[in-house]
Amino acid sequence: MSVKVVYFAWLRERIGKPEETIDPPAGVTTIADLAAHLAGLGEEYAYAFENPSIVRAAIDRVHAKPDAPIAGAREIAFFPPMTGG
Amino acid sequence: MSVKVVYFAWLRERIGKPEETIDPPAGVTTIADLAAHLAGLGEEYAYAFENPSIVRAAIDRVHAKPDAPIAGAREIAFFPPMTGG
Amino acid sequence: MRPTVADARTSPVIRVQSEDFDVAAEIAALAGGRTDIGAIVTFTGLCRDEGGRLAALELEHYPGMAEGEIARVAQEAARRWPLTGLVAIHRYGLIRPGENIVLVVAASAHRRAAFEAADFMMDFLKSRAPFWKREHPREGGAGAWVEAKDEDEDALGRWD
Amino acid sequence: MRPTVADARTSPVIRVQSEDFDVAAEIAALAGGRTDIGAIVTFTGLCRDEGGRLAALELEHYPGMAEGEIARVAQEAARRWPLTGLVAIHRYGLIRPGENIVLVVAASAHRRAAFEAADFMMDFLKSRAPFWKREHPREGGAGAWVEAKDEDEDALGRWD
Repeated sequence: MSVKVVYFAWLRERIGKPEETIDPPAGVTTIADLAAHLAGLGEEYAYAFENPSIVRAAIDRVHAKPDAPIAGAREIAFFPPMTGG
Repeated sequence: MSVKVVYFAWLRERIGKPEETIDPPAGVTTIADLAAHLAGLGEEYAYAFENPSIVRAAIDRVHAKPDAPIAGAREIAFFPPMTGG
Repeated sequence: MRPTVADARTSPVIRVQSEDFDVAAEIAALAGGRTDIGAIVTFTGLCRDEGGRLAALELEHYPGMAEGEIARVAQEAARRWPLTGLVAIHRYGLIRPGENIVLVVAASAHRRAAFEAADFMMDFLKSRAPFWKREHPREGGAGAWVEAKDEDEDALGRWD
Repeated sequence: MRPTVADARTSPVIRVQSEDFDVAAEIAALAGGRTDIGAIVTFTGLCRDEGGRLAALELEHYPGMAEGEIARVAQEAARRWPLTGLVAIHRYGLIRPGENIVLVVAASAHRRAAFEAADFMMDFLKSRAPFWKREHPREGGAGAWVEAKDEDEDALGRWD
């Protein structure tokens, strides 16, 4: 199962790309699992996810908590706390 | 000591005039005294001041409580609770 | 050259008038050319027809006291919140459904101050500014004076 | 013929755009021709120069999610308060000091609903809508991303 992963703001900058397609290994079933998996993909990912507790996520453009299951997701986003308004 | 007295809204309508000059008798020293004095000036005044607890007052264009002294006032106003805004 | 602009930046702008006002013009006068304003809140109060019952509202006011009382409320708002501008305009005379009655504009570096100052202004204008509304029924005849609501007086307790 | 006017009256108007907006036009679209609106509150958020330090803010957003998330907040506001109209517009891209960033317009028969709905919208937009601000310092160089404030997250507790 492959899924589109998108990054915003400083996560995008640290990882060095706005989006990519990821094929999560078995056992990666939640947002938190996916973040941990991504953090192991290289230095730039480790830097982006160095403080996972402040990274926010969305599944198919709806906010998602770390324990949200990712099965069936088409697009998963990671981004810093929002600063709009 | 004579003082200009002005009326607004239904107090003005009940009394039948927007303003007049009053020469309060001795012993009339507060807003409440003046309201009581006015209430005795005739049927229209009695009607205007029939419920003195809801009548508001101002001395020289500043809100004044019933026990406010009227000595030295140039203009005293009586009016219903305000409904602006 | 543009005195109202200068006034808006230094002290509250207070107007009591029969003419309509222009929200966009008031915002522009307050904020034009400035780079220290982060938040502008406007409140516009309009005349409702109460389900078709009313042809108009007539607003009587106490000239002289109305301006002074609004200015006192505005000065208190400026004392309580760090504002970069404050405007309060209240109309009098005959006002038809859909027309403007009152405008408050509050500007600040931060949004909470702007919201609270505008809210405070409206609560105190309603209960302190010497204006009285009379209804003009669509069916004709002398309409009733609008009665003050206890909830308006109660609302002042929010700011103790 | 004028679809945005019809929309404003029946459901929240949500826009995410790089262009500026016009507060007066949004008020007119919401209220024009109506006689059941008693109160309109607008909130405009503007770019500050932070004491001359900033040349601009750059706003990045998540297209698709931004509109959806603002719409969800607006629907919640419309559920909580008896509104007669609600508009939320959020800009993205490069925004210079003094320029507009965000607009909320809330209309209701009564003033408390309009104030609270606008205030609620801003609290939730700040913490839920996927926008990120980056500073462009006047001195040049790559600016820092603005950090979220705990107080913004804390503010949500006001509405529990």
